[in-house]
Amino acid sequence: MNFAILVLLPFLGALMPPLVERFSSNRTLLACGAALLPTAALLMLIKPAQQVFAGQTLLSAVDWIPSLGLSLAFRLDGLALLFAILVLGIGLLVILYARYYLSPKEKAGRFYAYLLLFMGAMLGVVTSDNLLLMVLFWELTSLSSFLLIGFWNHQTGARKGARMAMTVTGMGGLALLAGVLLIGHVVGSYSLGQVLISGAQIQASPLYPLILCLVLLGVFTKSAQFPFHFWLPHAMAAPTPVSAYLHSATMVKAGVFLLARLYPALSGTDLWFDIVATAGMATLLWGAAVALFQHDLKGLLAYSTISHLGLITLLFGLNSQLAAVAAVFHIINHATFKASLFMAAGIIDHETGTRDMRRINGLWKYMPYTAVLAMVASAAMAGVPLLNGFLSKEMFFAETLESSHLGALSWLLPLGATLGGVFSVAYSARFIHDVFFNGEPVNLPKYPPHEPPRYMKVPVEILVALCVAVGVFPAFTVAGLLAVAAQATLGGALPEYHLSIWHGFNAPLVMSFVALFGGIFIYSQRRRLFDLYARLPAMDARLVFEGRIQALGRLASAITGRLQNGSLQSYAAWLLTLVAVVLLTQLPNLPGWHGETAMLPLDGVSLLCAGMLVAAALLTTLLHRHRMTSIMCLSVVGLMVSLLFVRFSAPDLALTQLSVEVVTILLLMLAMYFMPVRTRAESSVIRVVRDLLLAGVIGAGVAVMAFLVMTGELSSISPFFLEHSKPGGGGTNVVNVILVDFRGFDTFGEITVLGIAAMGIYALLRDMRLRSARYDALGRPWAKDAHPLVLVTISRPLLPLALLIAVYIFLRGHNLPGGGFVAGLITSVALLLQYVASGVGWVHERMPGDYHPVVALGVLLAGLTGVGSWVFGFPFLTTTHDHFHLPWIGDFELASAMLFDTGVFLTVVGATLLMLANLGKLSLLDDKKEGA
Amino acid sequence: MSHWIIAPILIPALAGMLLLLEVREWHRLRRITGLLSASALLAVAVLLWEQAADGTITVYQLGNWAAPFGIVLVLDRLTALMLLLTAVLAFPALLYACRGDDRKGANFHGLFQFQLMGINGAFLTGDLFNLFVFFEVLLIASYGLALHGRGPARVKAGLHYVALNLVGSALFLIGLGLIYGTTGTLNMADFAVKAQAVTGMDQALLKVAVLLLWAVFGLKAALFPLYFWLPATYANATAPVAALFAIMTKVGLYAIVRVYALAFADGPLAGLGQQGLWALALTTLALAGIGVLGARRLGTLVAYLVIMSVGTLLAALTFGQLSAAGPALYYLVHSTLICGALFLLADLVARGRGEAGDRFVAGPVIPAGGVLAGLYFMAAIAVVGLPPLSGFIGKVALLKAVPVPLYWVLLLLAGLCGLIGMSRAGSSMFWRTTGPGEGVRPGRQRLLALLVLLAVVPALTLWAEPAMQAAGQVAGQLAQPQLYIQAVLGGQS
Amino acid sequence: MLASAISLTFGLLTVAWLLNLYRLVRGPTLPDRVLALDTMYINSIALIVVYGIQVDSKLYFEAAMLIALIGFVSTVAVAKYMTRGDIIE
Amino acid sequence: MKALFERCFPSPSLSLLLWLTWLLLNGFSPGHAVLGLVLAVLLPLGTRPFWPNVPGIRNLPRLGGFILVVLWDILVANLSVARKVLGPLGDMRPAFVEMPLSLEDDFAIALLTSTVSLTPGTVSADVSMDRKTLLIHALDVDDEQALIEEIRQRYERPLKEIFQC
Amino acid sequence: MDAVIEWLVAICMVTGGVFALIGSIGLARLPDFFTRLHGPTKATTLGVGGTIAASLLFFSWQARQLQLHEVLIILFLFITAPVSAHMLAKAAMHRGLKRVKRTRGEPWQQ
Amino acid sequence: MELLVAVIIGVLVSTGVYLCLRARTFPVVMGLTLLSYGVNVFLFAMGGLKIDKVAVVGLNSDPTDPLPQALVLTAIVIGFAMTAFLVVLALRSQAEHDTDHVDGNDSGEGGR
Ligand code: NA
Ligand code: NA
Repeated sequence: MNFAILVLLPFLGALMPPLVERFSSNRTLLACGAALLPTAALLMLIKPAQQVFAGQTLLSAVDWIPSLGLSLAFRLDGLALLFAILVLGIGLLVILYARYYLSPKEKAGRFYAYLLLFMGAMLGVVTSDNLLLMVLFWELTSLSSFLLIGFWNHQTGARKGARMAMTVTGMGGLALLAGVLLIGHVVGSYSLGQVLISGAQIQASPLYPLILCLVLLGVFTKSAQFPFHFWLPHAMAAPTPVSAYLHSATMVKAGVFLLARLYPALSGTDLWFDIVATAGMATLLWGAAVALFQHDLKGLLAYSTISHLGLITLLFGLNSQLAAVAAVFHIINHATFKASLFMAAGIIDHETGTRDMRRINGLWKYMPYTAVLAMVASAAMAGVPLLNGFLSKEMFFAETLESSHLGALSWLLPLGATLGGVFSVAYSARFIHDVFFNGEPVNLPKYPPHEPPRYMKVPVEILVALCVAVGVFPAFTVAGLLAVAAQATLGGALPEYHLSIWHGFNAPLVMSFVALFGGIFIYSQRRRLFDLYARLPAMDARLVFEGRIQALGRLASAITGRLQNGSLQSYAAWLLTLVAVVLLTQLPNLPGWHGETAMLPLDGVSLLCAGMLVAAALLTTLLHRHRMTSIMCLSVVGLMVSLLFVRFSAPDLALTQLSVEVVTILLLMLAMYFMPVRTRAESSVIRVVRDLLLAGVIGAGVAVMAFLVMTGELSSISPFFLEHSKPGGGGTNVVNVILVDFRGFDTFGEITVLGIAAMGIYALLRDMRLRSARYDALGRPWAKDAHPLVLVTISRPLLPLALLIAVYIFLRGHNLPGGGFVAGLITSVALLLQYVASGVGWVHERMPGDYHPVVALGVLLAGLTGVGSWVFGFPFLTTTHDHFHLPWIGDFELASAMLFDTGVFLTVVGATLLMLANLGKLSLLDDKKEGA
Repeated sequence: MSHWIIAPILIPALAGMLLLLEVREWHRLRRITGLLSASALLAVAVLLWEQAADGTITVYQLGNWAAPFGIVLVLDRLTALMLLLTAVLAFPALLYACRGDDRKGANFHGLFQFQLMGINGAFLTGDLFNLFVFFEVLLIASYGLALHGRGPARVKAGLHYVALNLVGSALFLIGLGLIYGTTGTLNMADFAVKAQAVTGMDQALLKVAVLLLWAVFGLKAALFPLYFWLPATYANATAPVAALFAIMTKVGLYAIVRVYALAFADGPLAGLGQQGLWALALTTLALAGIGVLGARRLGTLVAYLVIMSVGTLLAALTFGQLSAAGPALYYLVHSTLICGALFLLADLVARGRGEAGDRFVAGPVIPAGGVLAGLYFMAAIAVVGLPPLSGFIGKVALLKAVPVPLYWVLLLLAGLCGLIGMSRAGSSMFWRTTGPGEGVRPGRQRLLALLVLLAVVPALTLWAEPAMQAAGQVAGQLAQPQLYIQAVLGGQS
Repeated sequence: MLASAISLTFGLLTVAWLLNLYRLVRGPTLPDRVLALDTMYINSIALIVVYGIQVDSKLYFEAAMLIALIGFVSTVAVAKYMTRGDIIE
Repeated sequence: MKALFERCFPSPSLSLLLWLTWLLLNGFSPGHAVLGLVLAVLLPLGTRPFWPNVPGIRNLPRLGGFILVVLWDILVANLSVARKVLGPLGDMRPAFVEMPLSLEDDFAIALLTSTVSLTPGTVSADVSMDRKTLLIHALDVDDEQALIEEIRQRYERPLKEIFQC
Repeated sequence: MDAVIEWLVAICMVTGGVFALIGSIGLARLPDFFTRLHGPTKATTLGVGGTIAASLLFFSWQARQLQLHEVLIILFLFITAPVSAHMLAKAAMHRGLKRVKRTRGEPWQQ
Repeated sequence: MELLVAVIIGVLVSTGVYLCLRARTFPVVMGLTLLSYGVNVFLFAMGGLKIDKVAVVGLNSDPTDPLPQALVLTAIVIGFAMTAFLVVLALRSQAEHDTDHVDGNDSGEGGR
């Protein structure tokens, strides 16, 4: 069976607790359900473990995304095995522990699910054989730990701690991703096997410093190395089983695991030493020193964890094989004693209701058994002989003495190590003395404390037993595992080392004793030191971090608010500025200021027309605050544009422009009823200047381009249209044939736009309430004559007349200027005139007032005309036309395009009426008038 | 002759027309019509994807007029992909709307269908002016949809959106005019050919034209400094509308990519405006990250995520000669659907929180909050680009394909901003609760719609390799414009 | 001969236009401006007709006819706006 | 037969107008005569509800005479108005004149007001809401009563005869 | 070209132009809105009428066939122009626009 | 003549742009209308200017370019639809905000 399955098991296991919860509320059953698959995984590990002990490296790979180089590749070597055992073993103990820790009210199912999720992710990290895959699991640990830390999410501390942990480790994860991608870039593969033998290649690459920094960023954030350590103490807001798991054997160990994993590939350089050893030393000292001053039981353990992680990091940083072995050894030892200590702390918390060491005193009397366990474990943490901590610490002291990296300053390393040891002893002493002795408990929430339930102590017992066993019989217990793990770490032969409790009377032993007595001395001076510490400026990393994040958020909001100030003008100005920039950068490079062809001769009428147009446009702008005057000027512009179209051979355009103009005025008048008639002057001078500049540049640019194109030669596709209009499209008005035939699809889209606009306007107008003016612009009441006789009487017979003209314009459209669109507009205007003259009520008595179906029929007709060509095996909108002869009447021609044009006609009529009639009806909702 | 290629335009058009004809109060009929059309679109989109998958480029000559004289529709892999994406997004969005959002105002279903018609038309057309027309179709429908429902904020945002796009349309026409005035054609393929040949004055003018087009497409795509309208518009739109809008920015991107790949990937004007677009894309990415950090509502935050994906994508697309197009397309599919899903999710959360809405403040406990929180967690992971979901895969692929330090930094930082923003949002909406409230439990249909959209995340994760391969093939075809030109113009070019 | 008559007429009409524009700008009241605009439209009819004679083409006739037929609707709308505010009621 | 005619041509004068207009627009040809006829039937029928009270023309020759008179008046009075416009403005005696109406049909009243407006020197400013009085603004008038009488003779009476109202 | 016709066309056209101008002069020159109203509504009818007559003559002569469709322009104008004048007058009266002092009679307010 | 049309286009575009940048809906509507006039004439001019060469088959030997005219026709219609929508939206905005101002200070965070 493939060992890789065991990575999957915890993930599957995460489904178990919710499943069990469905059928039973028994907490033990639930815990068993949660433990089932991890246990299976642990058992399944036995056989592969034997192979690993036999010196094999097990590999298993399934392709996932080969194009990215991301495959589901797993490796089980000594290092992975060691971590797998830690992850699964301690994980199981934590599950057992949590069974008693969690109160019946808590959602234990969810808790176990998260825990197992995390377990799976962690297992994935340690067994990945593909670096990308490892990053994937790496980030999964961040995500699942987010859920675990935030488990008690009703507490602010838990929420913020969770977010902080995830933000910091997530950031590191992104850096790691970048680093891994670069490694892949250098090595050409993400396969661990390949990467581990390419150390020289990586270190020779110019990218090496960058890679190292990015990877280490990942490591340091995850392993809470200085200066990224601050998230860890706040992760203590998690339930204690979580802390026992995440901060002893797993989450924070992922960082140092990575140091071990990539040791052959990245280590051995001065840069490595400089960064890794420095960070390790700083963390070691800082963590150890601060730990002493924590009054929170878990806080003390958290800083101690930081410190020990620093120690491990420092060991890896020393660039010595023996140090690496020591590091691996300390990883094991730290996991065991720290997990047990957290659990003990949890028991104390559970039984006393507090974690404040100033209140917890003299527990020896109440829970002696727990006290013994905790004391043994803290002694291991302090490095007391005959316990496992002593062994690895001894190796650590020896290695600091060996290192010569710092040259003349090499003594700094052992000094720092000893100092770390001193504090380590001091906080361990505090943990023992302050909790179990030191007088009577003060004001405990739960009093008197008892020993915890029997099985809650089991995990602690097991771990403590391991501490002792390893400490006394290292060769029989841990040696084999350590050897394979270290071998896998180093990627080659192991250096010589001895795991024995007695190395003789040597320097490391002296350092140990200095640490022991120094620590006790420091602890004896604690009152003075606590006072000193209390006088230091309080710095809560969480507050600082939260503050930073919030400041960042505020800054982001400010920047965003600055850019997105909710002002249409500034948005439009950005867009237009971009255009102006394009014009200003491109136009000066033009090869000339005149095209190849000669201009048409100028004539007086055109000149005057243009002058009027320009004057009217400028007046529209200048007088825009006098709205009605501005509209009048705009009408002049519209008229002149129509005449321009007449002048330059575009009668179709002139007709369209003229009729659109009328409808537009109707629209504006309808709107003006609800709008102020004047605008105050409110633009600042700067703004006016800016806008004038923009307007000038863009206008000038467009004018220049227009001039150049007009005076240039153009060979276009148009001759085709002129040539095929009659034979192919059956019409002589080429513009119209283009509209209904060559480019009929455009027209189809265009009438759809019109229809949609009408629909949208209808939707906008529904339920719209506007206050209409009770008085006119001069403050008089409105006139009473709503439907002047002359207007009414003349406009009514005008309707059939206008319709006749519409038919005329429509029918000639295919061959001469005109067509469905203009015809539709004429019809609409004639009908709108009825609305204006006689009112909505009168009109709607005479015809249906809902124009939706008209629009629909129009577009449908146009569309069906297009679909009709399918019947004959032609594409959409293929037209046909033919000559017909009727006796007496003569020849005439029919084109299917006329049917399409009918659709256009109907849409235009329907849409304009839908828009304007409904806009007109708006005022009916307002009961302002008498005698209307 | 096969007419299926025009179906993505005609089906919604027909449905839209029927919806106009239907009697006002028959809501059920309207819903059925809309959903039938959306599912038909989905089926057709799958069919067309199958058709295009083997590399065939199908050309449909409307009115039986050959290109470059008539308008043609062109179906290649890119178009098929975009059509499929639209259909996949539209169906759940509509399903979601059919639980009541569609009745908040008039003509919702008609506008929705026309919106689809416009989007599909823009993807299908092979003609520049016709592209303009379909842009207008999709814009006018989107105006209506953006304003669907009520509220001053919506109206204000809508006003900005409309006015800016009207200016944009004017610029579009200027650009098109210049293109016609210098190359004498409107057909994209023909334009690609002619653009290689213009010289002198015409070339200079053509450059301006194309830069203007970039600006216009950039406005639709929501590129810096043209995206300012987007957050308010999207955040204030009704949820299913916002979800559908997730594809709208992609229409702008599509237009840039299409024209660029056809005419400016090489030749005398190779790389026209590329540097500018690249710079703008990176700025967009950075500012979107800042926007995500500064957002105080989930809707706004998701809107910035949309912008972020635009920046990410455009930067990738403008890098090199479209060399990163494959991963970009993968990421495009992922980000469009996930952003769509997030808009729906934001709405469900807001409904569950009553007064507190989707703002990042303490609020009541959300009924069935566990399900929503779980979905949110997954969606957040996906959208931020954390493992193991499709976002991570897409991001890795992009990072590999665009080895530019600045891009890496920005992309990773944007991811971090997303992480901070999403975790803050999630923690304050799901965790910071004030007790039981009066919020609404998410209904089954709405949840289903959300799940359909979210399903794409695991799908794109599990079948990442085939998806990546397909995206690569789309990109591969894009990199060979001569195939497109050959298919459209036949022997003429 | 005809050509000079056409030029002369153009001249007369354009001067008329200028006077209309003067009144439009000058006002002083809105009815004055509307009247000026209306007159300008009507003068345009004459102009288009004469232009048709000049270029000997009947293609522009519809434009003139259209102004005559529906041009007044805008004047009516503005006038109604002034008296009733509400042009469709 | 007559019933059919009345059904096809609810307003023969309107139909005639439309038919003539159609022929004017398209020129005379058999085809257009037929098409025009079709339209002359269909359009009035289709828009029937929109012009409910147009009275029939009872006296066609009188209508012809009326049109000629109006055209002549326009021609003549244009000259006088031109003189006034170009001459010294100080001599002008503008006036608002109220003319009592004896016409009873709205359409006829509208025609009268139009005629008054079309003929130079006078503009119909308003019709009272009870349709009994026409307010005329005259550019230059000596004797209001004479003006009223002239309008009555030249326009109102013919209209009354034409429409018999 | 037949000189007589040409002369006729020219005369009609210029007459039209002259009256159009006179109308506009009236618009510009007359002292109050109500008097200004007379200028355009009258002189322009003849102004347009003149040019229409010219056009009629010209095209009929060109085609050697009576071409009357331009008549429609003047027909429509005769129908519509009085309506605009009437509506404008009403608007002016409603607004109580100033009129020259010597005006007799009173405008209405209804 | 070409120069004249170019000037017209320039003025229309300039005034349109300037008005689009004002702070009320009304001038924005006017500006967009002017801008679309300018753009339509621009588009029209892209086919070159010809006098009395209407593109009707059989009337002229060298007719004007019909294609830009067809495009402008489409543009006019679409422009009208858009203007109408904008006007009604402006009214809606007036109804909701009781002002026709289009400037504001919110950064898209408006409440629901
Ligand atoms: Na204590
Ligand atoms: Na109204």
